[in-house]
Amino acid sequence: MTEKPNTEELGLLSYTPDYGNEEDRLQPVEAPNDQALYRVVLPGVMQTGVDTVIAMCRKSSLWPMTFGLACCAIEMIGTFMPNHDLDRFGIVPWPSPRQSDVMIVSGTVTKKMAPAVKLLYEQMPNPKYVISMGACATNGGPYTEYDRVLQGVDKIIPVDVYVPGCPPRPESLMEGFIALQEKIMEEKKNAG
Amino acid sequence: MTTWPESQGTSTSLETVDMTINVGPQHPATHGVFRMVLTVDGELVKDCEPYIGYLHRGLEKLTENADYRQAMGWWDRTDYLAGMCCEGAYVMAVEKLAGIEVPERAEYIRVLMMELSRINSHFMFLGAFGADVGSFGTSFTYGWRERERIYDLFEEVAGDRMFPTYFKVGGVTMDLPENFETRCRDILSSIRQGLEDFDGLLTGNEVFVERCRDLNPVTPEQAIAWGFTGPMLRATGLGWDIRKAEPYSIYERLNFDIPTGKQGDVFDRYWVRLSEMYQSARIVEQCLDEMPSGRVLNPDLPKTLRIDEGELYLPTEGTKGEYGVYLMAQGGTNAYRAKLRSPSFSNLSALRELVVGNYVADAIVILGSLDIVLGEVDK
Amino acid sequence: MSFYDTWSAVFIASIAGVILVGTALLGARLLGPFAREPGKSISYECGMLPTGENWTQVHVRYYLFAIMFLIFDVETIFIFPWAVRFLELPSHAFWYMVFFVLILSGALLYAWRKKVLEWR
Amino acid sequence: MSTKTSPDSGNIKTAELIRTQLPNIPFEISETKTYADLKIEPENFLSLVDGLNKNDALSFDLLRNIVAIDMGEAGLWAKYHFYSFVHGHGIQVTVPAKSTDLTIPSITKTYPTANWHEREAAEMVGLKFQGHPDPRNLLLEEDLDIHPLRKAHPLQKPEILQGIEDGPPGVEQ
Repeated sequence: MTEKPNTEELGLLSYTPDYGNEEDRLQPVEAPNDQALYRVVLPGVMQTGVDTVIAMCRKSSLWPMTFGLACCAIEMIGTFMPNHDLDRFGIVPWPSPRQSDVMIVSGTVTKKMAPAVKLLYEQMPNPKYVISMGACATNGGPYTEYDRVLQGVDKIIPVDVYVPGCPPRPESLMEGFIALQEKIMEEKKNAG
Repeated sequence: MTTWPESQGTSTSLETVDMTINVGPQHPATHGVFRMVLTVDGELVKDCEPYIGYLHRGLEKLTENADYRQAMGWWDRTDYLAGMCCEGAYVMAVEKLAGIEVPERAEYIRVLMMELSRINSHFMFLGAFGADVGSFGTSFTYGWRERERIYDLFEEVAGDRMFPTYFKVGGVTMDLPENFETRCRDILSSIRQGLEDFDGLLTGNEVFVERCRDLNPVTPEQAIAWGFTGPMLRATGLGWDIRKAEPYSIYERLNFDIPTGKQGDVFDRYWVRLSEMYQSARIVEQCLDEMPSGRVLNPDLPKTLRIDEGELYLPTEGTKGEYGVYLMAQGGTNAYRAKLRSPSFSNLSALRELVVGNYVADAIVILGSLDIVLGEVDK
Repeated sequence: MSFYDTWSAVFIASIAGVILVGTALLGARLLGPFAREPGKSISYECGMLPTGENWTQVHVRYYLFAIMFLIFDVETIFIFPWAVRFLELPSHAFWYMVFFVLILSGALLYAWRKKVLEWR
Repeated sequence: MSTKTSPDSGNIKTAELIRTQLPNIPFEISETKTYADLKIEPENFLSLVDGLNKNDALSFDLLRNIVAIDMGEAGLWAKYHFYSFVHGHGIQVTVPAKSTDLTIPSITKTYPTANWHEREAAEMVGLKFQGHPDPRNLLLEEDLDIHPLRKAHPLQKPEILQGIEDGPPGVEQ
């Protein structure tokens, strides 16, 4: 077929980061399950108390990393805005992964975007959660038949809550967040 | 490599290395998954390499493998800020290709809905552009106050907020609810109130005007060479609007005027979009006054829509520029080839010429003034 | 006034400082589960791998602005205690401060005339 | 149908005007639902484009759109849409690429906006635009060598995983 023009001899600077070839670009990433130090230091009986306190603090101040891919991003912004206020749950949109707890994948994850999603997921501090918002992030949605679209973000990063809809209404994204908060309260042991 | 000027008496030449900044796919200022690599010397942008394709979802390939009417679900998700403008463009293209008549009332309802979603999309531009220039939260909340009202109106009419798929080949799916006229009029008054608020918030703000005035002026010849259409082209002074130049649907019956800027700088682009919303509100009012009664859907629609040999390119005035739909039919129920001429694609292709030579902060403002939507750039 | 009265405030302040900083650092170390992941050490470049080296020579104009800021920041440090105790001070203390501020504004004028404040 | 079919369908007048203005360029005129269509060989395509752009009776100064189509056995075609602000008329130009080398001369010199359009057409269908300054992939990854919009390119099978075991009887899993 047509051979690829290599950019060097054309004198073009190519800033494409080299994530390796196609297969290891789409390798899944496992959720880290490191244990906090206090579980080692504190005796068993006191751990549950500390766990509940920390889980309650964590669930009531979830900072999502604004990661707008496509149409769901507009509904996500709509949820942050005063009509469907997310600030009352203590959820503050935060642009950088370094200070965020939740990654809302809102939109279609294409195979060109997958390595960036993985890198952003790894750069988030532990404990971290992922909300896959919309049909596209869950299993490719209406674009699932096109071969450059990744059929669901859970192929590359572990997902905690799936929010249905295309795009999901702001209320259903809020329900997704409430489900995530309940999940944090239940699994307070390994999130510790 | 810049040297400290001799006039300071220090003759040491301090070479500085250009730094490459990656304003990457996940960045608040890129309005989606757009990436540009800026080569920066200190604060000055020396080179900008735009990369797109992070949201390439295969609109054209999927349209070729689906029925004409099924494909509308993908087409209104291209410019996801103004769902109905894209629906209207695609549906009019299919009707013209198949030669299907649309009743008068449906034409008026369509134009009304398209103009409302144009206002909707421009409110998002005002919100995001205010955030790019500096007022992070306020402009977004102002914009969203009006957007939520327009979304409520869309929801009452067609059941969904962003992609109501309210248009159908041959007309409109449902008639308007009874109280639509009163609801629409008071939403228009709140839109006008919202526009005055934005006028006061942004145009009245001296810092905003200082930052945007005389930033990156574009002459009409340059704009045409780069393929600018829509507000980007009208900002340079060339008052070309497809609703006037090549009128489709019932636009030549409505009277509205085309605001144009003077020197095509960032402030003119913002001002053209702001005053365009007043014109759209005028169009919506005219549609409400002259709305004929009658049927909203062509009665004799074929069960399966088969279009024999034929092709067409229908340009329409989308919110960002010329939203053209190219369709080729070879018989059968699927389009043989469909292509979207997306305005943001052409507006964005000239980013390097626009950005090089400005400061980094101004590069973000220029990118914001292009008002790109990645769903339509990457198709 | 015995030794402790004068210095007790300083002791309390330093102990409180140590406690606060200690709990903050220890708490983060104890409560937060730190995860060693390959991506964590890479610097954040909007989802892309960083290109080019970041330890580059930065132009001297940044240094000049930093120094100008530092001068006026230090100046405010001297003005604060003076302003707090202003009422108890004798009236001529006012002119000392005015003289001090005049010297620094002279420095500002000099910098302005040497076109340091323009951003080239 | 909208009252004034706009753009006036198959405006043959523009095509005749071009025929009179550029007599020595061989092209066939045909009609589409909206614009007249000129079919021309890649060899004298560049001269047609120069004529369209430079001739002040035509002065097509806006290149709107480039569509690359895989016509099956008829090879790969590229369709260009031009528009003139001065005269307000538009035209469509069809250029069938030779099935041997699939190259079409690039027009980025006269129309800078063609740069991205041609890159996208090249990667989507496999056309090659001769003389293009930056022939890398635009929408796909740089190292990919596939052409999704070719008819032969397959679609991806949607995976139905959840609840696959309790699906309705008779639905083949």
